[in-house]
Amino acid sequence: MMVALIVDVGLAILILFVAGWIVAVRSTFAAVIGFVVYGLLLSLVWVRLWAIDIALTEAAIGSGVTGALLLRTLSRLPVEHSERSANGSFRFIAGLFCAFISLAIAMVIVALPEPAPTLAPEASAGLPAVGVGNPVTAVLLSYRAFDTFLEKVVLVLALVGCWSLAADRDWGGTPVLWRYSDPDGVLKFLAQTLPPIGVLVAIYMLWTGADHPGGAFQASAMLAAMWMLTIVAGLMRMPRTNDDLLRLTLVSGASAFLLLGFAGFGIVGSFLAYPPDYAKALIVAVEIPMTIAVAATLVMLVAGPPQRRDMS
Amino acid sequence: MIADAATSLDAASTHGYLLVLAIVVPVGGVLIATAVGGRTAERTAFAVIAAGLILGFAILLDVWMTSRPLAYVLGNWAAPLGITLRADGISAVMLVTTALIIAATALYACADFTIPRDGLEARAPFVFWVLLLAVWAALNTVFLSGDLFNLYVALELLTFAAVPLVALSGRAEAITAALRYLLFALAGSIFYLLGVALLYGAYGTLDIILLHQRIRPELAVSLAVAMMTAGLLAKTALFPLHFWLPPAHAGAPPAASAILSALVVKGSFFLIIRIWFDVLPGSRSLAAAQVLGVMGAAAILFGSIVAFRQARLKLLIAYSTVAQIGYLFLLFPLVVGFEGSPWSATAWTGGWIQLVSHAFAKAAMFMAAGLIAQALGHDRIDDLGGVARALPLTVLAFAISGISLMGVPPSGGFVAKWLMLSASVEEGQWWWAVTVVAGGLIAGAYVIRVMTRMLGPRLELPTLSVKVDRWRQSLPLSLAICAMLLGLLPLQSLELLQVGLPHFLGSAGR
Amino acid sequence: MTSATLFGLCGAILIGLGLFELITDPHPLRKILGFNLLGGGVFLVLGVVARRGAAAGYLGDPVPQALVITGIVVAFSATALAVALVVRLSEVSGRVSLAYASSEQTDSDGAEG
Amino acid sequence: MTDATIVLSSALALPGVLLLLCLFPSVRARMPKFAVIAPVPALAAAWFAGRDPSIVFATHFFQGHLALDVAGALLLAAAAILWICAGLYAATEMRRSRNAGNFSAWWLTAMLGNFGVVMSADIASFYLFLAAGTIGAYGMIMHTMTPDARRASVTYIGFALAGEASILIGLVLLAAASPGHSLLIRDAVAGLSPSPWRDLTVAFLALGFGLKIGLAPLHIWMPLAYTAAPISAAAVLSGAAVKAGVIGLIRFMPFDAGSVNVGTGLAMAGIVSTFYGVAVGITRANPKTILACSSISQMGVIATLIGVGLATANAGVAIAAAFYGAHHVLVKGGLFLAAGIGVSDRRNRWLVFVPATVLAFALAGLPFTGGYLAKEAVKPFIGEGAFAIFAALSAAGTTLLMLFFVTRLGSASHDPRGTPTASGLLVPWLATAFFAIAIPWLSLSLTDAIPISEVNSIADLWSAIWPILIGGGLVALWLNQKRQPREIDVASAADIIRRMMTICTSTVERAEAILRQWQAGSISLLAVTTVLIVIIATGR
Repeated sequence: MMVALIVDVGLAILILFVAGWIVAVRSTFAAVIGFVVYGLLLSLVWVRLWAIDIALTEAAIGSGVTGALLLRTLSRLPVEHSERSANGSFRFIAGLFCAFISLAIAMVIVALPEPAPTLAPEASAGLPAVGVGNPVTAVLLSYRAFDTFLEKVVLVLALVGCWSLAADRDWGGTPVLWRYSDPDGVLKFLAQTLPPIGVLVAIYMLWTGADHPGGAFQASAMLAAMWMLTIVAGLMRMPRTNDDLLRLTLVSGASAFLLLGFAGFGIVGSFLAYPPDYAKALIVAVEIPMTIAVAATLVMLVAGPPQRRDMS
Repeated sequence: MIADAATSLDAASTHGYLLVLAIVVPVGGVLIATAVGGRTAERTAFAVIAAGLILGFAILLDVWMTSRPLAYVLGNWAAPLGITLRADGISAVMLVTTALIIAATALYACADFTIPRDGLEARAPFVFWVLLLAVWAALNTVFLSGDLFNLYVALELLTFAAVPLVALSGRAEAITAALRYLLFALAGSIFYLLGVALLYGAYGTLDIILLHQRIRPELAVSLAVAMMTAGLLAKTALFPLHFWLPPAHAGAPPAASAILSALVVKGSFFLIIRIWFDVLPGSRSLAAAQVLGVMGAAAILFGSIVAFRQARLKLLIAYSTVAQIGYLFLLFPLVVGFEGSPWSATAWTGGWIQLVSHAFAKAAMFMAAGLIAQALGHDRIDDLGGVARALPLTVLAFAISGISLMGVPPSGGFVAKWLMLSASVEEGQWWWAVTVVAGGLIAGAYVIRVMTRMLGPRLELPTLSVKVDRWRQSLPLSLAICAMLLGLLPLQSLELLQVGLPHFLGSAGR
Repeated sequence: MTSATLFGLCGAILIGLGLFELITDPHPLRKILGFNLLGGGVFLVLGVVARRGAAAGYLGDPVPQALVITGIVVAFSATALAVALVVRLSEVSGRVSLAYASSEQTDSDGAEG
Repeated sequence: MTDATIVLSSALALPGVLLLLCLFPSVRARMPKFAVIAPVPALAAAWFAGRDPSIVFATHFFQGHLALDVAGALLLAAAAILWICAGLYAATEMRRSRNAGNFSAWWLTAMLGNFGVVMSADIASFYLFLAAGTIGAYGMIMHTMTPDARRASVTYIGFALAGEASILIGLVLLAAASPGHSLLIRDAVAGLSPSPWRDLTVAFLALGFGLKIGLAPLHIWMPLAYTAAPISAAAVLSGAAVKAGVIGLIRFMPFDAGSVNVGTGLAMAGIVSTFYGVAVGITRANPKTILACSSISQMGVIATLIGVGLATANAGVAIAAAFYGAHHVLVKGGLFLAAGIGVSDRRNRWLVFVPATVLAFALAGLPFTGGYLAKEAVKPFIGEGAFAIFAALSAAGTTLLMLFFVTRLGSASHDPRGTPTASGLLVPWLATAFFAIAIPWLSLSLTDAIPISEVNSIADLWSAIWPILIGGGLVALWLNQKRQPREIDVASAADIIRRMMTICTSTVERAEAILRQWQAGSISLLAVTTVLIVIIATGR
């Protein structure tokens, strides 16, 4: 027990150190690298908090895809070092306020009620009706499916917002993911060998997510990574943003939810309710388009607004 | 159990499915418009608007007739595990207001964002129609959701729909404004989320009614409420957190400005009201309500004066929004601490009329300003001479909206101010009355400054760069007339605004 | 002190650090990093709430865990949109700054299309 | 009762309907002619109410209430006649104007406001029509859009809105004290006496209405506005519209309970205005400006009257003030029309100069004119005791100012070409002049609600005549004086206010330049959060 606590203390100190470094370091590139490390450390914390689902999501999306996005962005921005605002008193006052807010939160965390209120028993009691074994999946896809549904819409909107920043003449063009010259063919090799494995892992994650940690998001991130790899290696082409299939794929996750919701209206008499006998099947049926849609959205978000000059 | 109390309250609604449809129909519109694109985006938008108007009025009618809130338990999972949608009086009113303004904006935007007949999709129209529906979906979720985390997702949905609208013109200032808006709004929503986390940590539920039953005055609640309120204030752009609003609202295309100023800022305000009056009536702080009132009063005076000094019409209107938001926050000191007195109900009604009439008037003003800018090719106030002759209906719309903003009868603005003034006088808080009156005077100054220019002669012959249709001019006019008609509503009908509130308000003083 | 409380305090400090970065660093990309630090802190607070709610044979309350997963995806979406804005800003104006150009008041092409 | 509803509502409905018709450009162009008939139902309503001394009470569309008592009927009748005559004048005056239709829209708005204010029986309607009148007046003053007109209109609306803000506070306080939250004016005023805020309420109302009638030192807008407005507009504004303030004082001052402090203050301001108007007026060259200054003076007399009534809790002043005001409606309106026509045409010497001189003397209270009756009506309140001197001096001052006006009328508008004046201008003027003399007598014969002793003793006549003689002598002295005193720029005060406002607003704008930065905005977020945390956590 004591050892575990010491490990945790070390982990916490490490995270705070990395976070402090991100704030303090002058080079934005270094800060982004620091952020990827921060994300990985954070997923370790999630493991320590026995939240494996979150750990996987954090590693895949919070650290992985976000890191890729930020690095991709850095390559598009003019090189400039973060110029520190000369106003030291401003930073001092801001620091004081931030410290106060941290302190207040810390005080509340220490004083959280004991025993802690929890919905775990209710979530557990509801599992048979949902037909899955992983309570987090049950929350995401049944109890609070409406959140997940709206969150899919959020992803679509973020992408529309991102595309809206294209120049008018570039509308409908193809986003550019990465420019990588690959003289040795290593990347190409990886891109040929890894994706089949990755897709299999994704399918496994999706399937196992019903009963064990893992699930749609993690599978999406894996699929997205594989897709990006093949595109960067030049094995697949980035789709045009006005491609009908792409558009359909992007909205398929939220649309599947919508259809399921209306099916619940018709069959069970309640929006987003599952008929008890087919609950698990329906959940998996929704997760498949959802995974593909999220994967496609992630890739397109990392790639950014469409451009015309790379039509070839 | 307590949970049973909540579910029994929710179970009785037979028309609860309307609430789901009110959210899901616009969302479906977003998905179809995104998937198919092209001219379908616009057509989808109009189909959704027709349906949305019907839904809005149906919900309003139901709540009005039954004098009971509507509720719907999603997926048959009752709170605390699941999410419940609820429509009380203020939700119903906001739903209808939103539907009307979105409909008018869509008709107005047809000319600006029409998709060419060749069917080739263009950037601005596609983005506009998708995001218009998205704003609507998000707002309806904000008005209907009974779950604090679901509300967080709705808030983010709203932000993600609103920010690209700001940047739609693609100019550097617009993008800067959008980025500032996004970053500040994100800070705001993360503050809100922190509050949600703390409340869940303390009480193990996210449902508003359950929280209301369980909440006790303690440190976690104080911190949560403070963080949530501050975060939402940032999104509502209450002085001094308003810095992002004027460039964002002035830099957006006129149809988008109308939506942003009239509706989007009201979304986060609505949520503050939810938290203060639905989640924690018992443990509200009088002093904090006064602080909100002081910020509101400062917003009124400061925003109005800065609006008066603007050289550009759209910036003037945007700063006027900063000022008008201030009035909404007078509701806190006028209601909190006076529960049970009839005057708290008066102030409550006044605050909501202010919100709705400002929504109509401000949408009309931005549309009118858009038409003027389109016709003249600029929106410099000093060079507006002759506009009245070229665009009489537009100028009339601006004038009527201005009358409502000034609080001159007959208008919603006047009734709102009258009720707020009465409440503050009766409660002995005369300082709010002084602010309201002074704000009306300065509003008069900036409205008249613009009107004098508009009615004035033009030095050179009017050269309209674009001809503006009469029917298009009639859209801002009809919204302005809505703002005016609010001033003629019989006050009895406004008891609708109190449907579903915890019974802390006394009967309206009359 | 339990691990949960420890990480909760860690989250509180992360919130402060992230907020500080978001507010004081003039570079928009660094602000976005600050927002993500801040978000990580808030998620950690939720995670601690989840861990403390361990019951019914689970090592954590699944509801807040699910909220964190949704939150991470939403935060990613926000990051993607913000980043796209930063890139576009640098393309259009050649600079990466939140400050307004001083010519803001005087530019004359105010008409919207 | 339904008859009353129809009659009173139609008085507002006709101008309202015509105003709505202004939305159609083709109708709007012809509106100056149609607008002439708009006041006819109001005249009928006044007749209807005047014949029946009981209060006529009606409900209008939006739960508002209309009522017309004798005081209201007097003012309404005079105002309606003036609106008709000035409307005829305007139809000719606006013939050449390119946007005569817009002028008519403002005209009808102001008319609607004017009639509505007189007939409103509840607080909300009253405020509504007051605002309508202000907006209409603003538009009419602005009509020519010359730099002067623009400055005058902005000054006018600034003062008017300030006045209405003061009235609004007063009305809110009044409504707060009203028993059973009745919004009826008479209930609210009756319920005022036990209110702890009585003096405050009355003071706000008196301040606002005082501003509306141009009491010194709140008169700055008046000469500017009446000088800049077109003739017909100046006539109705100075004659009819300004009476909104008078009817406001009559309706809202709690004469039964009285208020010594406010009454004294109002009377003092009235006395100052009475003489200040004369003193400023005789330094002016423009006949319109002189008439505006005369209005300040005459409204001063009414304010003095009402102030005395309020201080002594004497409700009788209401009807006297209305009678005095009704006379002023027509005389002042008529004189503005005369100033517009001028005496350039030979024919005009007889048709303008002579009646104008008669009206001038009537204002001073010359026996056998309507003005004599007006002076008689107010005499019981401000014509006896110490006030006798005030009454005499004010009559002398009025004579001085009005004779000065007549001489300016002769010299100012000298047009060598002598183009004949259109009968479309002359007829309305002569009609107004006739009614100005006749209406007080007519109304006296129609109703016995006006307490004026019918017997005119020689002593009474003499007391009315000697101040006029003094005034005549003074004007002779004044005109013989070679060196005219330098004009005091009444607008300079407005300019000073404007400059101070500019300093204030630019300071605020500089603050905004700071707040607009990300740093200031975001640190505000931290500060607001911190304040809220501390306050909510400690305030439980």
